[in-house]
Amino acid sequence: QNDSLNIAIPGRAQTLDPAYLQRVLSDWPVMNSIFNGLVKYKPGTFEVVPDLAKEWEISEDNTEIIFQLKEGIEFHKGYGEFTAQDVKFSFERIIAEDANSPEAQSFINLERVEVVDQYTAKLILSQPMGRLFTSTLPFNAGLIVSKKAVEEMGRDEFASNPIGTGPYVFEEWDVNNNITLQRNDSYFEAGAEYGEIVFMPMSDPTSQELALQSGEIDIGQLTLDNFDQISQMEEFEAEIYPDLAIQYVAFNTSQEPLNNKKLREALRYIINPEEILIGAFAGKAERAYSILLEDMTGYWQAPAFKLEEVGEDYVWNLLAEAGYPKGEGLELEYVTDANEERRLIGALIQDQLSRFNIDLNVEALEVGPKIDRWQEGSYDITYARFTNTVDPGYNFQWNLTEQIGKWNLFHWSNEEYDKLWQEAETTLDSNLRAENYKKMQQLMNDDSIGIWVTHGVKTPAWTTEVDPVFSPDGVILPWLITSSEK
Amino acid sequence: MPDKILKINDLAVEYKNKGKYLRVLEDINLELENGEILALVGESGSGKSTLGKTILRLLPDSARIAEGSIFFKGEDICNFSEKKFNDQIRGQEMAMVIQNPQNALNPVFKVGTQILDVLYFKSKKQKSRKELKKEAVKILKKVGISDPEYRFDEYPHQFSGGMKQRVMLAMAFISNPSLLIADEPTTALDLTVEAQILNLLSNLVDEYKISILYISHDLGVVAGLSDRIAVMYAGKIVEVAQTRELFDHTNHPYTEALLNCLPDYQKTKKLQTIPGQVPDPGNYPAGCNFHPRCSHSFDRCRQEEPRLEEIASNHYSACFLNGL
Amino acid sequence: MFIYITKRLLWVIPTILTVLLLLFSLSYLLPGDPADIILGPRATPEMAAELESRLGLDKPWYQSYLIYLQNIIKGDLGTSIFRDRSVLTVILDVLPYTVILTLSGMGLAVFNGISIGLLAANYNNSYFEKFLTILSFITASTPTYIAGVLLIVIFSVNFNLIPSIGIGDGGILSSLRHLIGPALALSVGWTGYIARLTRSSMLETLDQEFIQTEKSFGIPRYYILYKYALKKAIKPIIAVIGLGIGRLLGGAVFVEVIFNRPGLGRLIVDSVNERDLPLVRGGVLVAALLFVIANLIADISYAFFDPRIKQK
Amino acid sequence: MFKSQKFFRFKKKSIRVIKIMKKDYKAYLGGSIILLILISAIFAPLIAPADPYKTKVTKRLEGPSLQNLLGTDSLGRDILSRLIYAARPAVLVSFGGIIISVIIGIILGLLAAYVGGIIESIILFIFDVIRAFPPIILILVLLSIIGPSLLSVIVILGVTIMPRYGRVVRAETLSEKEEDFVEAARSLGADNSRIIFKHILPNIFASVLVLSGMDMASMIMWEAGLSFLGLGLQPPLSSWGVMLQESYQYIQTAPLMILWPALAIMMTMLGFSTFAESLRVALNPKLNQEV
Amino acid sequence: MALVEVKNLKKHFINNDGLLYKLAQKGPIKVKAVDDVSFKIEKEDTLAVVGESGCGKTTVARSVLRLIEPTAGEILYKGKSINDFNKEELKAFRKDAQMILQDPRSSLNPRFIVEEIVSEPLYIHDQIEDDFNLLDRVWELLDMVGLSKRYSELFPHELSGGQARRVGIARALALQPEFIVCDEPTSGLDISIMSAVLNLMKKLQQEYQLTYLWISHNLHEVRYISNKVAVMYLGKIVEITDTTTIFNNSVHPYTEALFSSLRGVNDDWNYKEREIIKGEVPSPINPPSGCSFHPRCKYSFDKCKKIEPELEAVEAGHLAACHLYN
Ligand SMILES: Nc1ncnc2c1ncn2[C@@H]1O[C@H](COP(=O)(O)OP(=O)(O)OP(=O)(O)O)[C@@H](O)[C@H]1O
Ligand SMILES: Nc1ncnc2c1ncn2[C@@H]1O[C@H](COP(=O)(O)OP(=O)(O)OP(=O)(O)O)[C@@H](O)[C@H]1O
Ligand SMILES: [Mg+2]
Ligand SMILES: [Mg+2]
Repeated sequence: QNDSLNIAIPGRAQTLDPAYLQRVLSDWPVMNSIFNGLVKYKPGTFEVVPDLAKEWEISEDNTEIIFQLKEGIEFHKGYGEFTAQDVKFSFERIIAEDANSPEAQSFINLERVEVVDQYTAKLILSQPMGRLFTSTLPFNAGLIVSKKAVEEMGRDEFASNPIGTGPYVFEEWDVNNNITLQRNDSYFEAGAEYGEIVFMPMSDPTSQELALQSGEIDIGQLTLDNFDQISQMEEFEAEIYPDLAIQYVAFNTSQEPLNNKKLREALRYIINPEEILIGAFAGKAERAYSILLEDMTGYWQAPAFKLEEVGEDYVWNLLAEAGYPKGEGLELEYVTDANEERRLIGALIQDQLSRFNIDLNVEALEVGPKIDRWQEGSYDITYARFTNTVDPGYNFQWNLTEQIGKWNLFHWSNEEYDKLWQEAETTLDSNLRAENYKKMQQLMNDDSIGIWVTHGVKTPAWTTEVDPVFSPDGVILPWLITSSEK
Repeated sequence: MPDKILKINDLAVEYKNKGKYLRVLEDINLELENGEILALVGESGSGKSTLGKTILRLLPDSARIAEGSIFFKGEDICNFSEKKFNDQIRGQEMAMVIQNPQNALNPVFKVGTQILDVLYFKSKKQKSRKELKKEAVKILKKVGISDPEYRFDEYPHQFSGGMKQRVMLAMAFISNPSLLIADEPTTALDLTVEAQILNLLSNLVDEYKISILYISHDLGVVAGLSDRIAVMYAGKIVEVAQTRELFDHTNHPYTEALLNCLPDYQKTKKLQTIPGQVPDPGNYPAGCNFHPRCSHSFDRCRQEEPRLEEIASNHYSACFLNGL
Repeated sequence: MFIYITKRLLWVIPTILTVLLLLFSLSYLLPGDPADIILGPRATPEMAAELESRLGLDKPWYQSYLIYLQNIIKGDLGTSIFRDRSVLTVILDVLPYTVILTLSGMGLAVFNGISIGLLAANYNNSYFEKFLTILSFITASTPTYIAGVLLIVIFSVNFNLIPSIGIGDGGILSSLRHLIGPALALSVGWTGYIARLTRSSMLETLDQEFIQTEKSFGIPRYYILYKYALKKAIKPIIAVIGLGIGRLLGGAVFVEVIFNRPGLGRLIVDSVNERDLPLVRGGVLVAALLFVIANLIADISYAFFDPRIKQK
Repeated sequence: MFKSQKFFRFKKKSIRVIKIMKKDYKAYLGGSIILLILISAIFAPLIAPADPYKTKVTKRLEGPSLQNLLGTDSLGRDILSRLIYAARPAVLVSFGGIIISVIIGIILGLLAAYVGGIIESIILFIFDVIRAFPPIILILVLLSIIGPSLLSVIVILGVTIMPRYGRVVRAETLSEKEEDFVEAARSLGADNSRIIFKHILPNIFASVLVLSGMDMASMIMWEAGLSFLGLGLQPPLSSWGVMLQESYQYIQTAPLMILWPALAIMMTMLGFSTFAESLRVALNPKLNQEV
Repeated sequence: MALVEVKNLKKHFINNDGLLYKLAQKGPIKVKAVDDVSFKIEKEDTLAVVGESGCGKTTVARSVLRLIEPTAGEILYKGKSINDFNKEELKAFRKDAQMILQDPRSSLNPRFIVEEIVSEPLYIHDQIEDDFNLLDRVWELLDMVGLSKRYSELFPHELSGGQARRVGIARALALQPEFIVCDEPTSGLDISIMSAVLNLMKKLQQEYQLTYLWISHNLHEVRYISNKVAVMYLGKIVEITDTTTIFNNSVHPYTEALFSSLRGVNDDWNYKEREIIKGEVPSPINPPSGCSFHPRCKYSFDKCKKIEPELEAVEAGHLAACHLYN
């Protein structure tokens, strides 16, 4: 039967309970097919449009939001009609004391949800929340679960037996970690075309590529190097999307020798991200100049720091000023993951530094030890990729002082940065927010704490028999896939 | 064909060793009458086992027959194909009891299985193993194994050396060959057990009327058993005669030396030895192989090889002294 | 025989207990704070605390060890951190795939290896034998991951003959098609090893005196080769097969990774990387048990081929 | 020292072994491969046509050319040079690992066989526990604990393989101890150390040597396998396994690239195992006549 | 004073396969390899021990040289118990008393060349001044046993059985011992070589005043070499006396059977009519009750089945263990 679609996801899904999403790349496309939120991103954009909510009103002081809900929407598998009770339940379970939900941060200022009537819910905030409509409600934290189902099954069971209102109904999660979904025939909007979707975890892009070619899957990712070759084939189509994430080189500013700003400035010229883009991304990824994508609120483009532009002597001078006239005697510790791409980047940076007589000891560690080292701060340089959301507040939080010893890989503390972030968090004024984020980026740039390398790319590819739709960062929207034959 | 069951003409056998062929048997001429026990004696390494194995084609791949022919019941069996030889000769017309009883039975099969397989292939797969079992049990009893039905299901390691030897003999007699080659069947056994086995053997031969080529290095042992004795030295047969004739009118100096150095319990004087050493194959001296150790040797012995000649009726010897 | 088996069994118990202790101490030995690795940057302190109590990191080690042992005796291997299911069911889910893969890979290796070995022994000292010997050396020198990659490059990418990954859609035919590549890859190295072993063992056996006896009584060559000699020669091969099966049940990691198949080995590797400690412990325990059992069975069947032990 | 009778005997025996191996095609095959690898490892800087660490991203993934005989990898590094340099970790891992396991194995094995009793049980027990883990899993877990580096790979591989030697040494010592010639030596008044070092060890050593030849092959395999799983050596050190892993994603774009490290691994394993086999025959005074 | 005196020697091998095995088998399997054996050897005497395979001859030999610890009994060498020897005394004893092992080849280390084998005792007892004299000494020893210099370079497997045997003898002679235990030194040898070995041993005995404990089952040889004979059956001595007496006036039925299987080429002998002895050798694990020979003895009567006969004097210097004579 042609009525079934196989889609590769980059790893085993961890949980299907939206309140506990762990790995965006694998969990999110599945959840997104099963659940709806009050609002959603309009397909193909990051614009927020109604979903389960018909409309909403925001109070003057930005602390009360009243949602009018659509009527007559049924949960899957006979779990009853969707009402304001479910909204209250879905959000309050996240902020409950004993919930331990990683999304608590997303609803940080939510006090409670009031059920006004069956089809009206009111969110009451203690302070205005900047990211509520940008990343909280349209993303996983905002997905509505069936109160009845969660209460009946309990949290653990629900994680592998999700009940939502979405276009697809959860069917099975098998040994091979394949997740099978069936079309929801009584979906409140136009139903999906394909009757069944199977999400298959394939951690290795090469495997996905091979699987695509052998017909095992219909939609998957390509390796960057084969992108051109395969996308030119008749049977396949492919596209490159910029990722939301940010990949960067981080300098440890808290210890010798990189607590020396001059040295960091020199390194910014020596390390050439363009070469990384070619060597590790086959030239397919774009250079990043900010944590944010170009069209996002608060984007500020950092200078490129090109060696060609200033000339080698300028860098030698910087080195000399930093106390390493010939670069010699400088030995730096570089910590990275064991995975192959990261090792390549390590080797590349190593070679780049060696042109200035700087020794770089590359230590490719397993995740565990790597995170240990990160948190201890026992390294000089590292390379990291952080998943981002549409809301800048989320993306900028890792560089706060309080994150030192956790996820602040620069081990960098700046009071002003912290203040600006806090201010932006509690306003809905997007101009103010944009202003603050720009300032924060300048602060980082002034201190030369690292180099933004790229946002990375997603390279979805599909057989010409299907016609998929993706979000702007290249995440598949399964229920919108159509068959291209018809 | 009348009485001759086996006739070997000018046989020469070579082993390949370090890329070279070494001749270990040369000029072997031997006949065996129907119903006769011929003993083949000689020092270790003189080629006795090789001769026995040559007849039954049991030589390793590294060996080859360089010259000569072997006639069995008038047919040249050297020309038989491997399959024909296996189907018609081995286990049918001829069988061999190999040198070392300790290792003569396959340790991982029941003794019974091994006996039955012999019978099964002897019957050309016509009879079922069940029918054959009766026959086997009967003969096991005959060779003096008590409780054969029970013993049938035991493994070789549960048998003593003497019993294994009996099983081997039983297998030999079961396959009812016209010619049995027994290669030192008693060397590894005690005196008393050896005597038992020889007693058994001579009684069975009487009953089954078969010819035996009995290989041994002990003249004393074969004295009472054989009809005729062939003495080998360094790959050649040096003397053949009727048993009593050989002892009473020893002709060849080697046979004489051998008999001399037999420690005889009736004598206690200093023992005779043969000076020098058995030459290695490939290193045989020119002329008569025995001349370096022979007290009678003269010039001719160093140059020519003596041939086996009849010196009295049915008494052959290869020595130039006879021509003098 | 009975005593022999009991003795072997009793010897296993302390081994397994020690394995358990080692596994238990993993949570103290593995570097990195489990909470961080497992939960990632999105973790809250409450989650970390909950996780620590789930991993027993909040009690003194001997207390947790005792609890751990008690649970194991009850058959409770704990709950996987990521899969929200009991470790036992997670393992039991993948186990059939591992078993099928191991058995078919080993089966292929045994069949091919013994055939090559027998042929080589049969045609000893010929050029054909030299060819077979070199062949078995080469196959023995091909690690599974290389065999797997080459199989994929040649048969999946270039000729598209066999599927490269996965386990198929559950139908028998498709499952079999998906088994070809992995089983072949798995079998290559063992084929060469078994072939070499068979050859030398057969040659040694064929050199023994009882073979002469059998020959001299007119037992046909094929019968000597395949019944008499093989049974004697097979002993060391059995041991190797047992060892191989035992090793592969938990150790077919490469093939499982390359061909993207579920399996015990891969499960363990994944869970080590994810620091899913209950799953690591459970998986390694099962792998160790399987290894011990496979070896035990090999030992017993080994005894079956040696009447001396059999009769004890 | 070179004039002593002992040295003459040693020389005589060695010449004998060499003579026998000279007639064995396996010795040539294995010997030349091992030699090639040793030369590559020792003289890598002299032989390698380019700097193996020198990146040039504009020249990535090129096929064989006069400049880069085997082509370039994804960072534009010369594959041939990397292949040659990678012989170093291969040699270090195989020899280092084997030395560790042989030494520990012999000590424990002899101890078990000679002391017996509770010590023997404990030693056997250690062996059993180590063997109860599938090796790849054991190596993996240990590596996660210690952290990957050349040294830890060597030590872990050594320890993982060690029980094989311990068991072989123990078993052979036990049977060797019962041999007549050992009894003869004892009746001549030889003490334990003489019996162990002059009689038992030399007789066992051949099997240990041969076994280690084969295990050196598997060490290389394990190291490469670990690197293939991303747990082997640290950059810039590259091993054949690392290269294998790096080229895996280019099997379609540049299939030749994966072939080179694969061949290197297979060849090395072939070399060690054929040489070990040939040595096995040559070292056994009883087996070596036919050759 | 006798050179060697063995008093009530017992050696029981216990086949002990661990605790479990014991439980299941209701006790370990005991092999009474040697069960209460006593004899004396005077200086320059040769005592021959004869008997079937497995009757315990080698075990006696090994006990006499303290290669195994006896289960019970005492062995005196020059009047001192060898089991009480301290380290130096033991080393001196090892120098004085040598053994020629039963299996010529396996008693030679397969990885040693002859030179190493023969010189080993010299190394052990520090009798080497320099390496090149050593080789002369090795050649001298080889020469004594009739082997040329060439053999010093060979490996054991390159030697014939007779040559290997002689190497073993050369090694035993290297330290100029007083007492040699010869365990079937001629088994497996060709007749002419066997004669040579026997001549050699006799010559050496005369030249160096050696004392032999000579184990054999070849009666021809025993007659030639020894002046006293002990006959063993299933771990016990059943008859012991002078060589001439035993060949002419043996009393024990087993001795009789054994010696009647002896024949020379000139005896009128026909195997068809001779059945020497019935039955198989019983196992030492489950020896028969009473006299262990009774199941095969043609004279056996009731008492034999129940009571074990003691070794008692039949006449002066002639002991036998048989109810027929006591
Ligand atoms: N497979 C073989 N390859 C090479 N030479 C061999 C082989 N078998 C035997 N020989 C040599 O052939 C010669 C004759 O050996 P054979 O076994 O026939 O002697 P034999 O008279 O039976 O001796 P024994 O009494 O010791 O059994 C010996 O010198 C022996 O070394
Ligand atoms: N180490 C041992 N462990 C157990 N049983 C033994 C041991 N050594 C010998 N025996 C047993 O003791 C008995 C006597 O053995 P021994 O070797 O002394 O016999 P033998 O008279 O020398 O025989 P042969 O003439 O065959 O050499 C035999 O039953 C043998 O199986
Ligand atoms: Mg022979
Ligand atoms: Mg003995």
